[in-house]
Amino acid sequence: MSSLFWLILLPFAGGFVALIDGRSRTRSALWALAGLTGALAVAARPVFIALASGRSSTATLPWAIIGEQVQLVLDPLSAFFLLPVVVLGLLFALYGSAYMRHYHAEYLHHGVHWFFYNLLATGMILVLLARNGLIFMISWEVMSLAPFFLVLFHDREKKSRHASWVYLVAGHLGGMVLLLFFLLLGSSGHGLDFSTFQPQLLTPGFRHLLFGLAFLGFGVKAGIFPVHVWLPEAHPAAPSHVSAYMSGVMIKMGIYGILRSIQLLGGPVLEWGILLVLAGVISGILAILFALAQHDLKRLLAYSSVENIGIILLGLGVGMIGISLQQPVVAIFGLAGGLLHILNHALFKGMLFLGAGVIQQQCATLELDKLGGLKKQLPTTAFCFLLGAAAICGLPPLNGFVSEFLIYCGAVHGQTIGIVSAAWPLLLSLAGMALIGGLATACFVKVGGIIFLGSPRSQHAVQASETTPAMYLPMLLLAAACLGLGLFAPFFIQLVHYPLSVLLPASTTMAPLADATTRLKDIMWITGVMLCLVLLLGLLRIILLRKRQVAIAPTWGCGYLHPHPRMQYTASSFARPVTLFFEAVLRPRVQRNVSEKLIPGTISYTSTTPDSVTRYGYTPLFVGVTRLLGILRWIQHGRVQLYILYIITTLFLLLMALAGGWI
Amino acid sequence: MSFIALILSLALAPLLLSIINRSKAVIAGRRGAPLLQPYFNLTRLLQKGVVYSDVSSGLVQLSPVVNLAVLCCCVVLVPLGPIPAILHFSGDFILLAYLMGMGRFITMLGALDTGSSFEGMGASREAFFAALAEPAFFLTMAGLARITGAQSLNDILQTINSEHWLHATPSLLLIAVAFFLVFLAENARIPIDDPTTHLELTMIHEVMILDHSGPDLAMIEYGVALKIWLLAAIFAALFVPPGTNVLWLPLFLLLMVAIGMLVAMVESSMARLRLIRVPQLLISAGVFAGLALFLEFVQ
Amino acid sequence: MSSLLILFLLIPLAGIALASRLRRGKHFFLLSLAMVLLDDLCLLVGVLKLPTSLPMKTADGWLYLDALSGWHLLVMLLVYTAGSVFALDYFHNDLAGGRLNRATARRYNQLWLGSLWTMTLTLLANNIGLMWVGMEATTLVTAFLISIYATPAAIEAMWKYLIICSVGIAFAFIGVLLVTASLQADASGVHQLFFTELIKATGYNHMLLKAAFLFSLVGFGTKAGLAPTHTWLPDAHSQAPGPVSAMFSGFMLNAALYCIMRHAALVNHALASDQFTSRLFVLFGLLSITIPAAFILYQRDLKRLLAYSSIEHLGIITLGLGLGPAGCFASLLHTLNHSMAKSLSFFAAGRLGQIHGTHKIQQIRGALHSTPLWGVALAGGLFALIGTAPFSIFISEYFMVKAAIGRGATVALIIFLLGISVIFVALLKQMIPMLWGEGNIERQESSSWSGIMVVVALLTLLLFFGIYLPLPMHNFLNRAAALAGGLQ
Amino acid sequence: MLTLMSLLLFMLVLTNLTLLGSSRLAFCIRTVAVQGVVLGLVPLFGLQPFTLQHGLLSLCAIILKGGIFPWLLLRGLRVARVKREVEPFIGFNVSLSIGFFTLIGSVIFASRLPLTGNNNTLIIALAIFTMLTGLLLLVSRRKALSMVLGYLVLENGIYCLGTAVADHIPMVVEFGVLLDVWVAVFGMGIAMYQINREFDHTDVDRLTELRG
Repeated sequence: MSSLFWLILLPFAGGFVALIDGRSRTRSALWALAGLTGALAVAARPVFIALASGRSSTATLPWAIIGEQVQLVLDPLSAFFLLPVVVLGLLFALYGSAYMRHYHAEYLHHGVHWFFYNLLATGMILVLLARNGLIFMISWEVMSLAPFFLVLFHDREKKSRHASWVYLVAGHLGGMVLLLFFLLLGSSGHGLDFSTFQPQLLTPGFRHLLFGLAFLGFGVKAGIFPVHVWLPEAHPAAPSHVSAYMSGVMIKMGIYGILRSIQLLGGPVLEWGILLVLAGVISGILAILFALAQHDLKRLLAYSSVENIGIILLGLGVGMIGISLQQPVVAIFGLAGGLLHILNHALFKGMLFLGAGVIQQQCATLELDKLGGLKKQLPTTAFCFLLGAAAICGLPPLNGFVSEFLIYCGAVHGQTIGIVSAAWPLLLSLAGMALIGGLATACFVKVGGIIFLGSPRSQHAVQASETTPAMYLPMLLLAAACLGLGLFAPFFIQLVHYPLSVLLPASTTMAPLADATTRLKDIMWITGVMLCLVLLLGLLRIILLRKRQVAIAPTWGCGYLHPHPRMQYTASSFARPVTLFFEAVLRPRVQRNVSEKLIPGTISYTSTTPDSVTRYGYTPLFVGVTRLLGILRWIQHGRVQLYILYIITTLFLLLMALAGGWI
Repeated sequence: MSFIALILSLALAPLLLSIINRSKAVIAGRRGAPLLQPYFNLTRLLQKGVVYSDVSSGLVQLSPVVNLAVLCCCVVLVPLGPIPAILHFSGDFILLAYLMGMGRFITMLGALDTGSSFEGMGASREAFFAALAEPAFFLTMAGLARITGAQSLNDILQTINSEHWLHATPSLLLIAVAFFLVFLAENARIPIDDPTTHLELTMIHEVMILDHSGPDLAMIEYGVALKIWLLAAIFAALFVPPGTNVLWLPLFLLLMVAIGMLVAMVESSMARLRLIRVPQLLISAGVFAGLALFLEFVQ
Repeated sequence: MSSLLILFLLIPLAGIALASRLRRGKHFFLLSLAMVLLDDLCLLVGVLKLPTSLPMKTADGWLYLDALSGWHLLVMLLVYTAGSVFALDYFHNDLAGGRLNRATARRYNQLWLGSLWTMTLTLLANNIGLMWVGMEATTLVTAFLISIYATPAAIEAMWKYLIICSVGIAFAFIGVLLVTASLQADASGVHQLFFTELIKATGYNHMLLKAAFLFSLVGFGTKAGLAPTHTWLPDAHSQAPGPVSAMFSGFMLNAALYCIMRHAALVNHALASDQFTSRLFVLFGLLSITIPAAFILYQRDLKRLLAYSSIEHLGIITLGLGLGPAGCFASLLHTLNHSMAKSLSFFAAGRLGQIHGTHKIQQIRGALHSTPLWGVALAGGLFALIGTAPFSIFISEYFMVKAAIGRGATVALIIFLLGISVIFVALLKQMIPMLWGEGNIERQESSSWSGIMVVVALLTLLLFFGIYLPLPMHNFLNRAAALAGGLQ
Repeated sequence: MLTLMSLLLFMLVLTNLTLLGSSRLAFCIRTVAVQGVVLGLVPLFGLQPFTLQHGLLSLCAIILKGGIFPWLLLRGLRVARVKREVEPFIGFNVSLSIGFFTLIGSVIFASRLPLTGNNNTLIIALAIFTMLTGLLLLVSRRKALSMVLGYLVLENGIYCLGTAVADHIPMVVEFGVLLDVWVAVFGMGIAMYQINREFDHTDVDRLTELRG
């Protein structure tokens, strides 16, 4: 039996045993971990082969499911996406095993959780391996269904019940669009096997339609504006390792889907690239703005995921434009940047969510304005979190910078070539990324600063303390990965070599990748110098300050004598300039209570920023549909005579139609 | 050669600062501080001890160090007029921008570390304005890349010549204006910010470093000088003839001085903008750059 | 071998006869279970030979079993078996508590077997009139199953059911008459109005035949719960006891639809095109998909909710009948899947209703915590019903979409997808608070073996067919679909 | 013979109109019984050559519709002690006029029907008329009992139609149909009895507990 089957079987089996043995908190977690470890062990070799040598491993199920031959293929692209699925899946599960001990075991409660956690992993693996429309759709639906139950772990809170509803509605409607996409595509050739699709037979208009469907369907999963609405609901509701897994890994399946569908549709067209860029810019800017305006840490992180998806889309869009205009440099830099950012985001966003989990358990809240000064109580978490914050802002020498740098390079190169049609979207992506980067910096300075620096704003924050190794070890590993990928980018960029060759037309030269490597080498030197300088200056500083008096004094408060933690700058006040400037988009809800009396009493100012799309888009839509359908309800009024009249009328109308020759 | 340029930059950076202050004083009709005043300040600060806030958790110490280290790295990337940069590769200005971003990031965290609302306020404004300045900077760079066809800061600045000025005068002018605005914003000069006062609640950069003292403050001040020097060098290089002929160096340095005077003139001729108006300024900078690119496309 | 068909009719009658001999309440239920199992046995013996031995005839052609009716027989026995097993669990408390006395228990089981008998007759009848007789008989027998507990609401429901369906079926009989009338004088070879003869006969009067189909469509459609003549359905389903409601939507509706299929096949064959029937099927299918959406959105009673979802699924099946052979295939597959999922849901709803003392959605909370078994059952059933993978309904809906695309029925496809989307959203919104959250009754650990068995079995089947469709079944369905299409 | 036939048909029309016009339940029941008898006779004097089976069938029909049903229903009426009024939604005069127009309409309709092979359009017309009358009664009357009557009249109409158009319906089916009708009426009777017990009224339009 091929290793690919084990790859599917082991995590599922682990989860299943966990379900059966679910009464015990420890054992169920262990079973799940065992399954995932097995998956990692099995996956290692094929993934390595695929990424190192570009050879893809195949396996075919001996029997046909529902009339479709099941073929599993692990090509470099799948392998690239599989990497985080298995590795991070295991890391997050390790964290989760400690995180979950917090919650008392109910009847099979933990078992159920771990079962669906592993089911999610299995679903994602299957999605990546499937090469048949129907099989893909089934595994896609499984993958969408599993998190529903994970989000419902705290099902006694109304919030998570609502969140799970929003999540599954979004997921399923997206899935329906995808089903349509595959079946329409299949109607072109014969059968739903990816190999039998014949996009070249399609008219351009139909191909555009199909890509539109795919983009919409996969976009919902990826969380592209304006179909992102499930993320800010689901991520805060789920347990932290699940949020990490969903936001770090699962939403990337949407990106995978988009790439795969472009491949299935026979290569990109300029319009698609432009669409991706536009979607990327819009998602990125709007999402980071909403992130800035949030006060709940996980909700903020969810929005920032949408923003990063935006950056990824920008990269891929730039790449697609490059491909469609036969500009290998633009294409390769863009795609490489996009793909690398997928990996990077998985790393630092995962880490940030894990950190959020620690904070939630230690401080019993994620309200930014109730936290503060945690750097003293949670040194490790603080270190990892701040590192992650720097990385997510794309600052050197961390991994975030590498991917963004590549995307920038692609866009800049696009400026120097003569083609105007390509230039303006590339320019847009350039400016867009710059703005996104700046706002992201603002956002994460706010998060890091308010949570970890200053002095504690609540009692919980004072009493917080670092937890078990099982919880901060994964974070440290991820932190190391962020730093490593950033410092040794020239080597890690080779990861995307073969995935790129899957996406690019066969004729394209890989030379630009070598160019990128050399650039990254230069960057490596500079960042190396920078680190040395930091050490030197630090040393210098220490030498200077030897035997000089170093005084500790209260923060200088402009002469105010009794400073109080409540007087610190809060998250909302930090974000105020931005939220004020973009009020038109954000539409914050403000409750202010300012007394005009001579001796003012308590003065309060609170602002919340719910999602504008939900508020002005979906909610009215749903209400409207409900009202509309409500009209129909008079049919069932309970008078039997009229019921009989329905029968007669129906018959009469039909007979009339027959007589009139309409049917 | 390039290393000499490096030393030169590191050495002369504070001088530019003092030129600005001196010429401001002259314009105001005062004699002003001696040209070497910044060096005196730095040496004095380096000899002092330090005072920390009791809430601070180490970042306050870390931030000046990292900030300075980052800015020193930036110097490596910027050519000094005719003298090429030590290290240059396509897209290095992206690295430059992000290194500065790193510096800003750590400075802001350092500011928040003291837990004082003044620093917090400064950080918040810095973050916002920087976010608006970024696109402008990248657009100007893209514009230059478009015009010159080069992709690294060094090549761009060394290839740009009278031809370009002849063919693309309007767009280059627009870009120059845009870049000058970015220059002012990045260095926290009037009309965006006022470097001279500390205690106003309307400050941005200065208020972030309220709680720094001694060597830390020295590093910060030096960092400020370096930053202004770097950006001025880029700005000046737009106007010097191309090529790597060292004889142009004096001219280039003169240009730097001129820029310092220009800044001084701006600062003494106009007052700080109200904070609400600052974003408009930065956005208009971006618009200028975008306009320049548009002009380039339509050609 | 074909004498087997007579056995199918004899076994329930034997059961009814035996029931009058028994004494203890539980025995009645065991008896009907035994009878149903016997039936299953016959089916299995038949099934082993099915592909070869079908179609089989007996009683000089009066009883007839081909792939189409065979498939429905399979579904029917599945539902009845599940229902009979579940009845043991469902009525256990009522028997113990004395709410269900011996006479009632006997009556219930005799009616249960009686309904089995009538439905078997409907399926096996080769004669167009006899089929009608069987169908009408189901109405009369099942009516009393609704009001087995004579609550006011139950009686009201039964009355409406009786009147509306009788009138509807009466129309269906006009359809039968018109079919005979539409035979020209020179129609050769038709002596006994056997389908086998009618399908071969030539020279119909097309106008009359079409009219006949309209009558039987509306008539049997009333019984099958096609909108807008579905009005009796929610009342009856919500008032009947758990197993009965399961049997209602699990099979009775399909039996009515089966009659329509037969007529449609006849018409298609006579007109040599399925255009006429397809249009009508699509029309009624879409009506039945969209109208329930409104009621599901606003529903406050769990069993009514399920009833409306039955209307929706019958609509889906009808729609499929209008989408050519591929569509018929999807419909028949959907028949099986829906019957399983809906039985499961109704079982769960019935027990939850008993445990909470009401079917009001408002008062059923956190079932997964308070009654794990039935919570899981309801969750499984509903998730299957709203068409999430890997449950089998996802597959049949997939085939449905495929058929629609193949047929180029774009508008129908869009309306279909919109309809099921709305229902998905609404049903999910309704089910989450029922299953999750704080349970509003104290936890119930104990659940009888019969209950567990039914739930596990049905869930397994739903999942199994969700990821695997055995090849023999595939071929068999294809044959049945061809028969339903009527165009060889 | 034909004269007798036309007499029967005339009585059929008469009974229908009476049903539409009369206000007393008991009287309606009797009228329906008469109608049943008349319809039972139609096949005998009608179309097909007389056979034993037809005779038997008619006999059963007559006994059932003329004897058992009225007995059942009158008993139900007595047990239920319902008010003896019909209480229609649509007034008697209106119903009558509607009935009149339906009569004309159905005669015209029947003459247009593409029924080949048999020349008894008049019977068909009256069959349709009877069915429509039944439906009119079903939808326009309040009492459960009168709905049952409506159903019976509908059945009568269909029976009549059957005798007119369908000449190959096997005996078994005919008997099956009769059986079903019988069980149906029986069931409705029981239902009425239960309604009366639970609600102490048989106003069908007040049975609107189940809705939405």
